[in-house]
Amino acid sequence: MYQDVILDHYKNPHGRGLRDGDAEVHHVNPTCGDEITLRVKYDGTRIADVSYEGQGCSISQASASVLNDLLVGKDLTEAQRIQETFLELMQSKGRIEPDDAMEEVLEDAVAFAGVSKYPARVKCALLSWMAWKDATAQALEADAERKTA
Amino acid sequence: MYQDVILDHYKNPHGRGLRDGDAEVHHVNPTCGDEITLRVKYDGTRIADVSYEGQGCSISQASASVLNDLLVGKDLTEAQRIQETFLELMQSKGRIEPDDAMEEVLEDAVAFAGVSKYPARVKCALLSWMAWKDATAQALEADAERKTA
Amino acid sequence: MTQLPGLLDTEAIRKDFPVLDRVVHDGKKLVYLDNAATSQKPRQVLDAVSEYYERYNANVHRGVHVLAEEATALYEGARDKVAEFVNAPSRDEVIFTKNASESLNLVANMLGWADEPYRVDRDTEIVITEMEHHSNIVPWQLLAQRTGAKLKWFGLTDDGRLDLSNIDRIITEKTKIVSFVLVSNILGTVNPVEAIVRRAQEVGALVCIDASQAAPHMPLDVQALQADFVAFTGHKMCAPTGIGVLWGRQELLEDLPPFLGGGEMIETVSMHSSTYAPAPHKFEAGTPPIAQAVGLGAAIDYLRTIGMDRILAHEHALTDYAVQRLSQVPDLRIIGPATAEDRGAAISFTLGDIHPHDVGQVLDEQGVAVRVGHHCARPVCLRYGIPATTRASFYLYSSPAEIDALVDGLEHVRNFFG
Amino acid sequence: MTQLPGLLDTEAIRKDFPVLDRVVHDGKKLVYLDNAATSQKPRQVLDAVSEYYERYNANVHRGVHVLAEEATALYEGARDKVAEFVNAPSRDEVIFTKNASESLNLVANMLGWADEPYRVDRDTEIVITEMEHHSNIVPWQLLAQRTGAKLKWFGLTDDGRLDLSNIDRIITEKTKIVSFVLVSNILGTVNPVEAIVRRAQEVGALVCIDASQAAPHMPLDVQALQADFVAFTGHKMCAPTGIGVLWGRQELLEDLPPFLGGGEMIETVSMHSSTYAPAPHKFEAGTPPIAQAVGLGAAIDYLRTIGMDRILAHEHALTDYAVQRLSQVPDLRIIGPATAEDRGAAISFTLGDIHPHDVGQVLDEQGVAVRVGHHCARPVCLRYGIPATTRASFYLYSSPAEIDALVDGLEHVRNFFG
Ligand SMILES: Cc1ncc(COP(=O)(O)O)c(C=O)c1O
Ligand SMILES: Cc1ncc(COP(=O)(O)O)c(C=O)c1O
Repeated sequence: MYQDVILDHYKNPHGRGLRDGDAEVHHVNPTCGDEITLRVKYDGTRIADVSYEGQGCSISQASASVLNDLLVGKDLTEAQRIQETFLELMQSKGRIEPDDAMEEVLEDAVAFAGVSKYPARVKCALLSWMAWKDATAQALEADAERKTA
Repeated sequence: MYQDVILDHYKNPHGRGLRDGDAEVHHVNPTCGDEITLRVKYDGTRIADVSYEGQGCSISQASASVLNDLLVGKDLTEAQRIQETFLELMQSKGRIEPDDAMEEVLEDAVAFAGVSKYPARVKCALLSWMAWKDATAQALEADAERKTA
Repeated sequence: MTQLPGLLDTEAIRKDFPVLDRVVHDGKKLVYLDNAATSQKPRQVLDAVSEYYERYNANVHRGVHVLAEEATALYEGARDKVAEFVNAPSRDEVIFTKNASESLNLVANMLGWADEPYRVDRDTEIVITEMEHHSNIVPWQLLAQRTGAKLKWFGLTDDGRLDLSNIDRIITEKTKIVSFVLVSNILGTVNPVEAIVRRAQEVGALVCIDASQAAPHMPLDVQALQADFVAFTGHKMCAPTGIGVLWGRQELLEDLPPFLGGGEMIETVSMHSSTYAPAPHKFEAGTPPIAQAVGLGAAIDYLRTIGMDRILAHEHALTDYAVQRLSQVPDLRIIGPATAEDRGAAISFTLGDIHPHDVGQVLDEQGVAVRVGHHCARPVCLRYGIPATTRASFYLYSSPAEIDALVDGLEHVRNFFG
Repeated sequence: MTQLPGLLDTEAIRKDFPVLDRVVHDGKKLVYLDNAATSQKPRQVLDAVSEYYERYNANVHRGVHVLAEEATALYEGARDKVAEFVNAPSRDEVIFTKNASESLNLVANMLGWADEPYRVDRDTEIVITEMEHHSNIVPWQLLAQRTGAKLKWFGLTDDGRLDLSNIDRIITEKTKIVSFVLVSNILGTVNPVEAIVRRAQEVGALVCIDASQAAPHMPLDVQALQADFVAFTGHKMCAPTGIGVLWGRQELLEDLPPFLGGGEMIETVSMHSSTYAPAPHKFEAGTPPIAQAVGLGAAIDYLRTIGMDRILAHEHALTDYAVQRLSQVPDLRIIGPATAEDRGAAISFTLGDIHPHDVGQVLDEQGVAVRVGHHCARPVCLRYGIPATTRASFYLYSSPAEIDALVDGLEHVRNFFG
């Protein structure tokens, strides 16, 4: 399961560190204590930044780095499609062999296909993605409130 | 376990019915619902009567009948020795083969030796004997109180 | 041999159950008619349990090593099987307990510690019935004592059915919970779920069903029952001892507080406070009965291969036959419904005034194993003014020949004490 | 091969444990070092359980047929074995539960519902320690929340021991119960029972000891401990899952109220009220884990044949060796006592800042099964400022070669993430 891509991201995480954002969330994986603090910054519907700080295993750390690579600069709808595809892959219990179409969407993240065989580790891989989803929902809500106010 | 002696006592119980007494107790065997109401009547330290009424299985009914036979007319000390010997036999899990000496003490009650192999039934056989012990303790107490009063 | 419509091929089935080959009392073939107390276990279940220990045994959850992952998959797989078996909307609604008694206590305790609108307290009422097993009486008595709530119950008709004539006075706006048995273990009665559930829903009371004598014997569908909780126990349905089930509606399990505290049921713990895992784990403190859950899963596979419909038909045919044959035994009085209609495969009776203990003992000497006593339902004995009953109860491996052996045995009992 | 004084003949012992022959990940021999989570089971225990089901299975108590009498004798015989194993003054002091967690919850609930002088309520205090397993924290947190009692605890020293320096301020006249672990499952620490019991007795507080990690590994004598309650769990001591024990002093068990209500725990039941059976039955509602108790009895026979003293010596030698070898691994920090002195056979550690999940996963790929995480003792991780630990834990079948495999594995982990 430890693909080189994963180890590379773990050792040299992309976009790590907390920067300015529209919303911040803190998520914990109770089974192993992995933690992440994550902020999203939107520019309209475009993701301007995803910044994060956390502690945890190589899988959760590398996954956050890959997320940053994949989502920053994307439009929200596109980002959601990526997130859903990643979720689908991680919940596949090793039964999905990523094809070219999936690789097109997930890029480096297809390296996590092997992790999906290990139920105890799937939550690690999903930690930052769940945090991103949550932070995005909060940012959108805050934005909506601002507009109606 | 159903010796003829037991069946005889069951079908023709001796001394059954409630008569005048110094103390009365009501005992129940919760595992099967056997019940007995038993009275003792003392004449000094001599057992003048043991009368009883109850419902239950052949073992508990026959045992009360045998008790009446054995204890009425005996002196308290002697009765206690009989009760203890019967208790010992019933708790033997079938390991005691009554000898002549025991038969001398227990008479018909040796027929219950076989019952001691059946843990679920031992309590049935002991029901009236425990009731007698309890009633006797109460009678003695009442007597002692009367004397000190 | 007696041929009845709907019978299973018991000769083939019996080969799966090693204990049924036993002889007792110097050569008497065992006739096991004590299935309402506990069932026997097929080879398939024993093998699944042994295989679990011999190849996969590890503590479940949180492990990253192979055995821990495999053991977790087997344990959680058993939960899937139970969910399917009872047609649960979600696998997360299936809680593993140690037996049906724990399941019922769990419900009582959840409600005692719950917030509104579920909380049972001084001004509220609990409804049960007079035919409950002690395990569905005592937890409610304890809850009533400890909260000040009032305990009410449905009485019984002379023919062993629930007397629902005053249902609107028993289940009222004050009622928080109605808990009743689906199939009585002493009377054999199958209760009219719909009428009770309808009235409970009318007043907004929760419904808990004790399905301990139903799950082993008939198709069980928690959605069709429309109950809020359903409890049953593994050992009566071909599974090991040490495992029970509580099914509960998801929203309720989310809202209700935990009962036992400890490992596995938490989300995060500090010395100052803790938060709890989502159901079902919230209600499974400590290392669960892992091998026993695996065994229950195997039992469910076994039962479903034969088919719950076919098991029901088999037992119905046997019960019909047994009721007829028993009615011909002089002085025998059936306690409970007199026909096989709306009736499970447990038949209680008295025999003149021969005490059940004596009936049971003399039957045993002939190899016929029945249960005698109160069957953990003493109020029923009080209701019918009897000290106890003798109970014969059947399962998928029971045969008409065994009922014949019972009837012959009873003849012998009568002669012996006659 | 490494020769250490006091080692058992593990080659012979391992033949009794079928699972130890397993290979994982395409040909890696299983090195099972997760014994603090659960132990493996010897053939002798599996056979006893299978034999129970194949020959004797019936519900216990109250039966007059052969199987019921035999099953009862086996079940109650297991109680005798447990009583002897812990040197209980009376067999009636041994309560069978489903696991140690239930045992500890049972104590907490008894005290919550008790009359004076035992009752835990608003003006009283409960004392635990910072190294408890969640199963000895959460039940007391729940009790404190539900009664208004105050929960206090002993902190830990830097070297993983209880800080008893302020014992007189922590255990006071208000303390009703002191509950603590005999051997920590995360730190390995063996706690000084006498000092705590002495102070508790001074103020008239009850003492409950969590012996889950002691009972499998060393002689246990409840009289010598002078505790009021001792809890442990079968699955960690070669027995099946689904069975635990609570030993309690007879007078207390007589005085304290029941917890779970149901069949078997009653004396007599009417719809209006019930009375309860004497202990231990008062605390065993419903059909007990019969086969699991039989398995626990067989496990005790197995352990006693080898000898608890010799098992202790074996594990002590292994622990000594392991502590030494692990100390030589660069960046490895042992969380807990640094030597084998007053220490059980569970060793937690961190490895640089490689996350325990990664340590465990890479070890697993080499066949070495360890546990990683909080080990249900999160407050310990908080105390030492670490996210989690990797834990290796040994048992009577563990060998020095397995410790070598662990150390080699850790070398590989370091290279992999280095
Ligand atoms: C110290 C300690 N206490 C309590 C427990 C709980 O035991 P169980 O999970 O069997 O209830 C454990 C094991 O997990 C333990 O190690
Ligand atoms: C109707 C009913 N409810 C509850 C129970 C309790 O089941 P258990 O003893 O497995 O807890 C039984 C069985 O004894 C039963 O027949």
